[in-house]
Amino acid sequence: MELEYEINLDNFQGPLELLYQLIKKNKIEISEISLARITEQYLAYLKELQTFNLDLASEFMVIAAELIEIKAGYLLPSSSTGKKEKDEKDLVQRLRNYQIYKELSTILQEYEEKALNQYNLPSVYKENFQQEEKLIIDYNLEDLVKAYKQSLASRPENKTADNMKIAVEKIDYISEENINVQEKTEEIIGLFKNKSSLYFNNLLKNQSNHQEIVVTLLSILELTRIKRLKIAQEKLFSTIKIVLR
Amino acid sequence: MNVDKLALLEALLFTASEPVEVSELAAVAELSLNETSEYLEVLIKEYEKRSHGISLKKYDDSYVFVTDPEYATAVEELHSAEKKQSLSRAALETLAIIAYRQPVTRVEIEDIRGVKAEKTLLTLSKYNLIKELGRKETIGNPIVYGTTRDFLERFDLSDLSQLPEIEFNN
Amino acid sequence: MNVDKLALLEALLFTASEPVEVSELAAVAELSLNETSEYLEVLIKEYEKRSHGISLKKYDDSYVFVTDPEYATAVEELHSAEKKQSLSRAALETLAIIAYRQPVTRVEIEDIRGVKAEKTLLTLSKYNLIKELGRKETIGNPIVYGTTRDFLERFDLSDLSQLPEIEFNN
Repeated sequence: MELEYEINLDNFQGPLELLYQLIKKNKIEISEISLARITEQYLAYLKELQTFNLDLASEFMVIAAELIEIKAGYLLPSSSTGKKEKDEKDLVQRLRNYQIYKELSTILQEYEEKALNQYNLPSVYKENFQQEEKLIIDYNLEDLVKAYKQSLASRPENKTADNMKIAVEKIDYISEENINVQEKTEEIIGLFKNKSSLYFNNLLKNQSNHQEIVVTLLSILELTRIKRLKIAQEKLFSTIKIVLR
Repeated sequence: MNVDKLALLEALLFTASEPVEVSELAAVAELSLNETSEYLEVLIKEYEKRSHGISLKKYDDSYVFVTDPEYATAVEELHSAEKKQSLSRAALETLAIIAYRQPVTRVEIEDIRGVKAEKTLLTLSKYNLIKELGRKETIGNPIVYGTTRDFLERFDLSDLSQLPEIEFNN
Repeated sequence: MNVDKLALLEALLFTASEPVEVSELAAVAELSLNETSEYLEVLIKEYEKRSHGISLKKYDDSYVFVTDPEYATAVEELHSAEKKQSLSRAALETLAIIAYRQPVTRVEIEDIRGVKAEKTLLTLSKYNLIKELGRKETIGNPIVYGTTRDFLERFDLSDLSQLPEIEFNN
């Protein structure tokens, strides 16, 4: 075993590269014979590597196994020649491929080195101009309607058809109606025309916006205060009932 | 006259975004101040030709390449390339709500979408798709929003009555 | 040949620090793509003269002015700039495989180099030297990679056909 060169293991990106470097340093062609000859050197490096990094070493093991198999094939000349040749061929082919890209990357590196000496002009101009953001609307009305429907559908407490109708009806109004407590009070009383009790949540659900909800609440409180209404809850968390007195 | 020195000075000036002093150029090009000035005069003459769109300018003892003024608009056009933006789904939904329910307050929009609307409203305002219509006479006097003429234009609507009616097929 | 258009294109390119697509130039210069390319060829020729220290380079369909490599040291000296860093060997090898075999999957690259390629691919993507071209229609639908315009620029290749040819001496 002749190790003329100290090879720093950190420099090896992978088993193929190690093998490639060994072949190069031994100044032999990539061929089946050289592979058998190089096996011991490869294993020697591998042994050193293992003490450093087991994880990394495992990547090298596969190739090591292949090399040993090839070498064994030579030691046992009578063993199945067909398989031996195939193993060799595969590994030699991989090495040749690797060698090609290795050489290409060297050429690319020369190209890069030259190109890195080309300096671009400074990028001062771009900064001096304002980047104008222009809006591209490639939506049509259908998309708008769809978006509206989606937004309504996503409203968690608003999934019933009734509530959607409210939303639709409201499209036409232009100026906001101002609902005051007095009007709301009368409206609520009106709701009791045909029944003696109402469910609080239904009442609120039928209000179209925050303002109405607030006014409705205030009206109920007012009606309760003046003892026109009674608020009742049969048990904890059950539906709140509003009863006309 | 050494063409390589001329080329070198040109390369140096090309990479400089601000005027470079002749002394600096001379030092790097390994020329005397006088020689450098002479070379630079040759460069100035060369770039004065009408086939060039840039000029070498001398300010005091400094030199800088600039584009010729007549191409300013074109240069601006090249660099102020519009950044194309399209509306996000959130923005489109918000716009739809405003279109159909205007005048509408931020809180009402947030109620429907279940998320904060502030940033989306800013975006839509920036693109001039919505505007403030005024303030609602209710607690807090919230701003009410509506759509703009730009909105009508972009969706090709002659007026808001042209907004398609909505059928909910549940 | 209109000298004003030639001058305009020169002015435009002079203000660009990165390759500009011929279509952008054509739009701003109000020329057809073919006309623009012809004018740009004239510019390239003009700047090939030895008296010029800069060159107009073509990378795919984009053009950019760069200083000639022989003046790099002087340029660096003027701007007290550090020499630009070249890529690591692992990055170069991976890049070579991608350049010649694109579209190529990570597994194919790993197969050739015999090592994991994930980190290198991330680095190359970060420098915008490679991009995802799509997905291969095979088991697992792996991403396939290819090189970018920045790759061409970095290695001063006008297009992929300029890649050095390889001799397979089997």
